[in-house]
Amino acid sequence: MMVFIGELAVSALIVIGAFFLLVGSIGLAKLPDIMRRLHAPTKSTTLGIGAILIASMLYFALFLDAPSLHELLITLFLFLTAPVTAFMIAKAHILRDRPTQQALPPTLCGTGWATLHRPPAPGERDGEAPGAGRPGP
Amino acid sequence: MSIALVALIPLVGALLAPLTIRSGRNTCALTVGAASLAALVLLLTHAPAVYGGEVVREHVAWLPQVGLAFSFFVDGLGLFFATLILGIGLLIIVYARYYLSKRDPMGRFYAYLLLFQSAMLGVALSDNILLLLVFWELTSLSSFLLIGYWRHLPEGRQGARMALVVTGGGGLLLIAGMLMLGNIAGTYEISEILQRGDAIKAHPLYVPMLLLVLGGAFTKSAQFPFHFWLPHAMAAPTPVSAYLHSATMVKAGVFLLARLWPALAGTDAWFMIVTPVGLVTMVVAAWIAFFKHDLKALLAFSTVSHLGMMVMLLGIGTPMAAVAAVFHILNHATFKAALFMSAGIVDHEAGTRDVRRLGGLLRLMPVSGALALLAAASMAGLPLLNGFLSKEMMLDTAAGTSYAGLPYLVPALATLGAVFSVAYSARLAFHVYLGPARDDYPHRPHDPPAGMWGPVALLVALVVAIGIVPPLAGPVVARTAMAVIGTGELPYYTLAIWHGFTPALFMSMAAIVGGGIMIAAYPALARAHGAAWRPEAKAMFDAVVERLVAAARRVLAALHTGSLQRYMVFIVATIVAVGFLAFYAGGHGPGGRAPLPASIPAIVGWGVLLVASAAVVVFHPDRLLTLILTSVVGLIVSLAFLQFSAPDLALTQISVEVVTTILLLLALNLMPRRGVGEPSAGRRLVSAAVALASGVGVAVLSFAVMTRDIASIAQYHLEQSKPGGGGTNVVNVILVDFRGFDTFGEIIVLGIAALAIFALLDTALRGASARRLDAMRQEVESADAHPLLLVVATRVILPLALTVGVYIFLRGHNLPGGGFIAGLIVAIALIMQYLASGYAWAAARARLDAHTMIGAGVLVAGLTGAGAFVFGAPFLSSSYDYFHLPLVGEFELATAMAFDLGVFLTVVGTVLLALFQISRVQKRAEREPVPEGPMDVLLHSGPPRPVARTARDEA
Amino acid sequence: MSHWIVAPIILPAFTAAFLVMALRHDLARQRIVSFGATALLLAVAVGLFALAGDGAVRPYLLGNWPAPFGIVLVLDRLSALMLLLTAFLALAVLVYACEGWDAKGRHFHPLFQFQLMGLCGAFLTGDAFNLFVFFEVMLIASYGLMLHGGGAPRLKAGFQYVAINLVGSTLFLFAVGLIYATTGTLNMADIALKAPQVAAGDVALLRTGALLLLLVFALKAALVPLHWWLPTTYAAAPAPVAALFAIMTKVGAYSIIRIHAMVFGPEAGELANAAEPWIVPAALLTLAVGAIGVVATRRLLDLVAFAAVWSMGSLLVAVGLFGPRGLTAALYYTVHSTIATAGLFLLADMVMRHRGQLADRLSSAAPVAQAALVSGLFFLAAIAMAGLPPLSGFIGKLLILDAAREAPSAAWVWSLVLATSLVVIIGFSRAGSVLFWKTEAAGAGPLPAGSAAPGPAAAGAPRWPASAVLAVAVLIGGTGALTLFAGPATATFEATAAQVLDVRGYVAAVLGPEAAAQLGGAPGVALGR
Amino acid sequence: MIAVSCMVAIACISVAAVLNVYRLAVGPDALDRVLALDTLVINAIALIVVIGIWYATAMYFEAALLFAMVGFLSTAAFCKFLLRGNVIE
Amino acid sequence: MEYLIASGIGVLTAAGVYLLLRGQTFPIIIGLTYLSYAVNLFLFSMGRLAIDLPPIVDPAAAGYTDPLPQALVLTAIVISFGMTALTVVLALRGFLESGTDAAQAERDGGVTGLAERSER
Amino acid sequence: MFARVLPHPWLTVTIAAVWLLLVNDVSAGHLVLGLVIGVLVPMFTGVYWSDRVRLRNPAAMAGYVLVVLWDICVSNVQVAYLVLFRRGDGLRSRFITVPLDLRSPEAISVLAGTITMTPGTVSADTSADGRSLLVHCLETDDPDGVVAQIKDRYERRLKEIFE
Ligand code: NA
Ligand code: NA
Repeated sequence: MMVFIGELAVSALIVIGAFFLLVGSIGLAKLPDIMRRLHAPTKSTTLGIGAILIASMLYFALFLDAPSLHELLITLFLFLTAPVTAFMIAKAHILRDRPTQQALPPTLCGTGWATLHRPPAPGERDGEAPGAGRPGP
Repeated sequence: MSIALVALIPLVGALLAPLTIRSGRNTCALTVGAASLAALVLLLTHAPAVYGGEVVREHVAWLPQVGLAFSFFVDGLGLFFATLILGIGLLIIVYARYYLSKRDPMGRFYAYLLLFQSAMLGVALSDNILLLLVFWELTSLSSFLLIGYWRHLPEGRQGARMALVVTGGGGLLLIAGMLMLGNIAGTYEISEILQRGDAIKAHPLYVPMLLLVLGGAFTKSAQFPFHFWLPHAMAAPTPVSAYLHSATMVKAGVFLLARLWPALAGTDAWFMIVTPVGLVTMVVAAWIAFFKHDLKALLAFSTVSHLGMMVMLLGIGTPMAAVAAVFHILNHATFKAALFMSAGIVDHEAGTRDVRRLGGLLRLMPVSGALALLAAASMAGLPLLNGFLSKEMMLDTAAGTSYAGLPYLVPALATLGAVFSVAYSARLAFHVYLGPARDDYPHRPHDPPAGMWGPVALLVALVVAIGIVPPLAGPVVARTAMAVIGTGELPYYTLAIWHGFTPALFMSMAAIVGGGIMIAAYPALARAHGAAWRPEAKAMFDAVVERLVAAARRVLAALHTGSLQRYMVFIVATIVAVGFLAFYAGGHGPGGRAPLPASIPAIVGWGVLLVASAAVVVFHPDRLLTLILTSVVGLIVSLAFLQFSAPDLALTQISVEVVTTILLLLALNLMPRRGVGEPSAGRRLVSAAVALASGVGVAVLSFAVMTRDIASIAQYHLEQSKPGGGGTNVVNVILVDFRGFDTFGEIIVLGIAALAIFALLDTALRGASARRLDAMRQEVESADAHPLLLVVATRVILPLALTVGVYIFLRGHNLPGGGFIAGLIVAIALIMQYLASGYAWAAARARLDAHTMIGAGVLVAGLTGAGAFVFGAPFLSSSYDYFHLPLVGEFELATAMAFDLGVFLTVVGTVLLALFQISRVQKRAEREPVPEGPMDVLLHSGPPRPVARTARDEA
Repeated sequence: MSHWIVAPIILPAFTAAFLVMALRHDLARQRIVSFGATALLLAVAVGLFALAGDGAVRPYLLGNWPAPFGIVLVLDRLSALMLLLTAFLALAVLVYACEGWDAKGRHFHPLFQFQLMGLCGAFLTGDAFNLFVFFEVMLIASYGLMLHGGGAPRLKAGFQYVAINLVGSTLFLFAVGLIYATTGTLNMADIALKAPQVAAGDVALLRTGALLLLLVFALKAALVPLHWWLPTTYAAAPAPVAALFAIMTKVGAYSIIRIHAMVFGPEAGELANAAEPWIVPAALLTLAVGAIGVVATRRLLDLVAFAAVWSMGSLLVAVGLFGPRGLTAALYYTVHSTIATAGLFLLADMVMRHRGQLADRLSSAAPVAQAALVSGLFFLAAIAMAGLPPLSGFIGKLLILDAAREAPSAAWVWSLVLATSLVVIIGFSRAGSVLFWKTEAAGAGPLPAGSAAPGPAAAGAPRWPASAVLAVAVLIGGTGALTLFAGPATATFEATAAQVLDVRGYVAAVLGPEAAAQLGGAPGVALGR
Repeated sequence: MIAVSCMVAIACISVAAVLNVYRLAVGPDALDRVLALDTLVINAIALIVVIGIWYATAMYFEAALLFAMVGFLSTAAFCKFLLRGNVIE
Repeated sequence: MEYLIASGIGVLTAAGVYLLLRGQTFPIIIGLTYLSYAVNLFLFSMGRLAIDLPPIVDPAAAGYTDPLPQALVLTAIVISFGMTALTVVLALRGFLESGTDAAQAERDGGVTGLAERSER
Repeated sequence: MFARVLPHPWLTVTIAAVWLLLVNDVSAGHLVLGLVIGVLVPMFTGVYWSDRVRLRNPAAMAGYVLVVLWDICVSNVQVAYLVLFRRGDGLRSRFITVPLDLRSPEAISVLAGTITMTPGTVSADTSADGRSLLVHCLETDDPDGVVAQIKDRYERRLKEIFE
């Protein structure tokens, strides 16, 4: 019985993980613009992998008598890196896409968004480079 | 050794000449004269033996594998020639001392001249046909130097080159001929070859061999149709012309025919080839000589004509003809050398050698003039002079010779040659020396110092002496002719002025009459000759060479276009072709190994690979896209390694992929981001065909291999990995132990790559490269060079990644990992830091001396390997043991780990050095100041503040 | 097992690492250390040459693993000869380079030492994959050296050199892969042992591997149609590097001898002499292309480079004859061609150094500095290269022609060798007469369009340091010595060729007499260990 | 059951990979492709883990770990390239 | 599986060769990278394919794949990395020096020189 | 002194833990080794992480982690729904600006990371002065609500932990 529950849990986690991975990739393929596409893989894949990693830990602990937690490390690294990836892609997109720049909300302080902001330099240009983000009120 | 010394002494003289010239021209001339004299004396010590019927031989091994030896011998022929060379050489040395002006570098002249003399003596005295060949080519080389002695004259340079090409080329034929001859005869020693004439003549390769040997001889002796080079060699100083181009070198071809006469002559082939060549040369050259205006050219063509006569005589192949040839060689040497020197005197005194501007010199320089007239008369074959005697013998022989069933052909042509000979001699006499004295000379000629006419006088004395008392030459001619003919007895002949009313006498008289008519009719003949078309040999030769060069240039321009694209097509197509041919040469069968079933992910991965590869081919001008696609392929390759039980490879591929991508991105930033596609459909097609063929070939090969089994040496590695190498990861044990030497080489490759990259980029901030960097226009850039999230994530990931690196390093011996992968991980972690915070900021915080890392890595690995020497074991012998520490427990230490540490250090050093160097260069291209790290978002300050600008450059 | 066998590899490696670590900012000391190490290398090479002179094949088991499981180095006459040649050349070239070339960029000396390491490794190794590794060491060091000093033409030529050689390296791996796949081993002796035993159905694979490997070596040896890289590279390389590269092409020739005359030589069963039909025709083409290049070029460096191609053609003709006499001739020619080519490149540098903008263009200019000396040396080197007596090229030519006598291709070999010799003579005589004879008053020479200033007058040009002249003189003296002692030298090469062809002896020494017995026939007379 | 779920997972991941390749091929922007590559790497990590379960071996774990740890750096570098041109400045 | 690997190697080779035959340095470098993928897989496949038989000595292992080609491939990967790095830098340096990334070698009057008067 | 040897004590602990996870073996030997590495590695990397991170309230971290994990699960389901059952161009996506009270870069990064991993939001940029965070919402009509939720659910907790 225990074995069955274990198998069930492992199997379920594997399938769930795989499902979210698939969803992430579907989102990547389906969503119409890059900012929206960014949502799907960065989230779904993390949970997808997370579930599969838990399944792996369970499986090794329950069935192979080789308890291991090192799968946590993969999760750790993915959690550390996925936001960075998304952040970088978003920044690059903002820089490269004029309509997106226009759609940006203002910041709530004196400077623009970091990607676009050109700090004024004494003796050089007064103001900002073309396409710089607008400072808020 | 004394025979060899005869040839060597002048060589020593040649070396001394440039040294002694510093002590003055007389010292120099005396030195070289003494050398020649010494050689002559030494040579003549052999004369008694030779005239006693002996053949003196010497033999020192040189290259027995081919038959080349320092073999020398003196027989009648050799003695005769060597004496001629040295005797006339001495006269030339004296003559040249006065002939050369103060501006001419005399040391060099004598050096070349004695070099030539040495080579020529070698030709005369060699008892080995290959050794003879060596000296033969040396005469060509030294004559090249002598003809080009006056380097400021274009005629000199061109004449020298032409002579070298013709005679050197003939020498190449002779190489082939001599090798064949030696092989046919079974020996390369001349004295033995001469014994085997019958066997040689019966050999099936006799005719081709003969043709090659004759090719060598005819070019050297300027025989028709190779006669054209000799007149152009007259650009040389007159002593050179007198020596090389009348007395000695040009006679080398004749000498060769005489030397090999017993072995080669007497066959139909010999007669059918040699006789007509000589005959035609004799007639044609004499005809040309008659019309030449340059005194030396006239003499040169007359020389060619006389050489033709000698060749013809030797070609006839009868002993009598050979005697005539020998006698004429002697006579010709005397009168022709005298004439050349006289021409030099004329040139020297009158300031011109143009026959049309000369005349009546006998009155102005009576001594020289008289001597020259005597020599010219001998050349014409007038009685009481030695030229008459040998010409009579020639005509006599010719009269008895029937060629191809035509009994009158040879005599008629011989007579014609004699007519022309009289004619040009008469022209020389009448148009230069006789007649009224002219007063339009550049400066008034008079007799030169005795040093110049003395040698001429000596020669003319011989001319007259032999002419009046022919038996004086008797022993010489007899001994020499005996040597030419070989073992046989000499034919009956007498050296006498009067032989009765022989056909030769009538032919001779006809010649004198005919010559007289010709000189009388000279103006008319010259007009006719001037009007007629005649082949200009030099122009033709030049045209041939120029065409050769032009054709070569066309071929070269068509082949070596400098286009790597074309080179690659040739290379890859060759590889493919050879590969296919090799495979289809047979020996293939179906494999017996059962294939593995394909899995879904494998098929998907395969599909991804296909799509990415196809896309990269189509979209390669978009270089960023290319890199992304390449990363995809790298990912698939890593997965393939993993799928097929190669975790180490997968780990390596994953890490290498990242580093490579960053490296390419770094480079791409400074290079055009878009390439141009291939505009030519033809080239696309060719590329595609070659690519497809390579792909198919490689696929077939790998499939064939994978479907068959073998036993490999790896079984040993699997068995010995743990007990012998102390590790369970067999791949790692192979890398650091079984085949640690490969790895040692491999890290050195990395280290060298780093050094080379450093050296390459070290200069990138100077010159054209720096200007280009300065002029680079950046695209719109983000203001945020060091994004916050990246920086903070790196703060955590860096230590963790280093930890993983340590882990991968330590486990490598037993589980997938090892120094290389660990090194890459650590390098990647550091790159991440630099990428996040910027180079300047990060470098300012921790100095990573990549050079030292690389050097240390190689040294650590190498010293670990060399440590085995201490135990008397070979390089890289490893050792391991298990240790126990409280708390930590049992652990293993292996020397292989120290080796792996070297690997690790080198990898880290290399990656860092490469990337940082590029980054350093990039800095020059920055238009805007790069914000200082670690991050650009300003958090701690209240109001916004501008980024620091001043500190950006120096860090 | 003499540990000295590994010394030619690790000595330069340690030297280079030390130079990088400790002396990278001190050129003067780098020179001293580099020279000392190279001189030591020469001493070691002489010692090893003497050692190998007893005719024994000496394996050196790296890591003390038995062959064929570990990597072995093998010292035999052939490897010892190549080591000696390398060290001799290296020392002369290094002396010349220290005259100033080494200061024109970074890391000359470490790269030079690494290059030596790669060369020595390639000559010593008895393992097919290890040969690949040393090829790579040698090549990548050569890339670094070739690019030493920079400049756009050199960089462009360098890219071609690198790209083409990378194709070669890739091909090497394909070939070694196939050989491993069919024989299951990498050790050369073991491959020789297994090659005749390969299953009938696998022969095609092994043959493909062997012939692809031949192409790799042919690429290194600049055999037409794989020669494209050589003229561009050699002409663009710094002079001492081009001189050192004279040995690089010989590595290709050496490898063909080692692998295709020995391992896949007469005893290789189905594969016996598989390379034989390919080499001679290609070598004859090489002769033709080289000669065409010599007569066609307008620049001295190109001329010398094509002469190098031509001389590789001659050498490979001899290699392609395969028999003992062919190999003997090939070995003689290898030594000759290496020294003569190197000497010519150094001389070309001496000639062009003081010609200003004209550089090595074959057009008249002011006389070069120390014209008598330089032109005299050039004349000798050209004689040696063109194969005229009395220098070694002539002896080499005799040996080759003699060896080719019985070959089916004899007529072709003879005619092409001799005909192209004539063309080369024409090329050299034209070049020499323009460079040294057709000189003009200082500074008055016609200049190519676009050049700004005339070359410096020879009178004002500095004299060549004795060391540089000595380096060149030693090389040319080497060809002289090779001529004078042609008999003993050839006897040595004969013994070497015989040893190469005695694959049983090699196998017996490396793998033991029992293994050699598997090859059938009587085991060789190798004395081993 | 576990085996079946592994097969399902492998199938899902394979389909996911195909979708990634679709995005990779279609783009339209370089960033889309970078994102697709990043997602492909994550799917690869999952595939490795699932196959580890399937074969009941921990041998492939480090490969997954390495992908997770360094794979993102390629993505970051591509973005940095698009943001600043110079990747390491 | 063998079909997939063999054809995959073939495709990589073909793509690599095609790029190698372009006239600019960058595609050539990419082509060489593809060729090195291909040859690494090829060399790897010389040990034949095996699934889940990593060459890590383990008493429980069902068998091992051939470790030797793996070691060779590893060496080859490392070397090709070094080569790639150098080639990239060389291409970059050549571009900076000459302003073009054409893989054309030129040397006026040299092997590829066209217009210079003939000397006699 | 302490700060030089142990610039980031929590990092040392993390590294030791990571080491144990890596070797997959909790033995005394590995604990010691892990700690040694945990001390040595930050000594080297410390130069790149000059500001010291103070965890004011480590205990609160556990709560935060649980909240975030839960939100991740929820967000995944939400996003899955949106991806699978909504037309992509029908999604009401927009950027919003989240004003930041957090000042430490680590804290801001954790917040930004959290936002990316949780319901329908991705952190896209910061303002140049670090006082605002640009967030992209996949589907929302109520930007202010999202901002409020972020500030309340995450930023408040992070402020407790870090500042
Ligand atoms: Na890549
Ligand atoms: Na690669």
